[in-house]
Amino acid sequence: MTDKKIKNIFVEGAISTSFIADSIAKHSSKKEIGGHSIFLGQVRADDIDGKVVSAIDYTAYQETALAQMHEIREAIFNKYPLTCMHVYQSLGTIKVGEICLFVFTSSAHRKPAIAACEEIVERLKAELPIWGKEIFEDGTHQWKENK
Amino acid sequence: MTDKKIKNIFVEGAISTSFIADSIAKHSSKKEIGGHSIFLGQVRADDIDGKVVSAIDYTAYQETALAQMHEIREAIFNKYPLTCMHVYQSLGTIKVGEICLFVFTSSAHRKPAIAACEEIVERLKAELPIWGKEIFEDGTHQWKENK
Amino acid sequence: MEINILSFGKIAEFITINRLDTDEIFDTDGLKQQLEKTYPQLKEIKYKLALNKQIVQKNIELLPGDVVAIMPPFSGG
Amino acid sequence: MEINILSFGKIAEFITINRLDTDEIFDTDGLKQQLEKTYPQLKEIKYKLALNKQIVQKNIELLPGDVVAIMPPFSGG
Repeated sequence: MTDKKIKNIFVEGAISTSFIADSIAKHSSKKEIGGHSIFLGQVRADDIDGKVVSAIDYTAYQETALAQMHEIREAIFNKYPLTCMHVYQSLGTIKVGEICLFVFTSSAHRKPAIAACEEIVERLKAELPIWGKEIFEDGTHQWKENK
Repeated sequence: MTDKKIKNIFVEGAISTSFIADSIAKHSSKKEIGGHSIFLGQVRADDIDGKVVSAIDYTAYQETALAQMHEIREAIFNKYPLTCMHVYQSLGTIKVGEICLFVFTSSAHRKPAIAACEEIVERLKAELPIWGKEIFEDGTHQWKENK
Repeated sequence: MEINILSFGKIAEFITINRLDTDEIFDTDGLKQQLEKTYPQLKEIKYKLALNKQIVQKNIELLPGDVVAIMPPFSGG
Repeated sequence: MEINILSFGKIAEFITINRLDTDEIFDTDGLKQQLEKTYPQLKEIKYKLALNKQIVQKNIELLPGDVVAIMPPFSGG
């Protein structure tokens, strides 16, 4: 594992729909692709004991998260015949309704793309040192925990 | 089942990435959504005995396909706690690299959105009377069959 | 009895009639036999019928003016 | 021995030190005991350590200058 192979997944702020559209469009030249699978995480206005979430503030232990993501990437490429795999996680304050996670896999056939995308989402949530602080409308907060 | 409930899924020509971006953006006001799952079918330059596919020409028995899709939609909404479900299938000639299918599900949590999206893709391919004619670069063709 | 015929996909390349006028066919099974006699290529294809837009699951009686679609394996998506 | 400390998430709200200078800690298990004594709230959290950016799976010896991260349950995505 060399450092130069490690790809960054972190973006400051919300992920825009135009960024997602551009990412998809870039794959039109890859003629061997037959299917794309995409997962998007969106910040939800959770109601917790009468307090409503208005935003999530994301922080990460970035270098460790990127090394961990690198391992996941290698495992996924070994397991599934993917053409492409892209992962973007927001950092900073993401408001309700905005996109904070974008996982994108492509393959010649649908099944590997779909299975890989789901596995990346599950592993990312379980294994990457990233934390979401749920900010309530009244300014108080609580720390999110992934199920 | 009344006719007015039946939604159209067919679009003439390829599905543009800006259309996909707009569809995603429309969901930012739905504050109860936590995850979106998207599947995109892209026309692949399959090499069949030395002949390369350059486009797929899609036709459908539209009314029957829409009635069948309506049944699938109802079954999926009964099975999964979805917020939204959108399906678009191209008709006409779609060139290699272009998007011909767009399935989009949203839910409060990731698992229903992901499972529903995959099930819709599988059922659509198996149950909807739609046909893809693979046009080779030399102008000949063959009829696609879903596996 | 006159039946309206719709053909799709590769089947539309050899079944090009729009109407079938016959006194020998009473149900979808009979129609299939008749079609396979006239168009032997049909026997090689796992086709399905739709009767008045509903996909046929088992043999059904035909009535004058019915619309029968002859559909090769699906390949949408 | 001087160890560098990084705290994240809700743990950063009560462990605010950047460095720990002690002659009584030799490994990560010892460090955990020490931290839980000083910060009893830590016992309520399923935290993990990372040593020099690698997530700690089992007890590891500490060396002067090591960087130890104290990480509450992850909630990315």
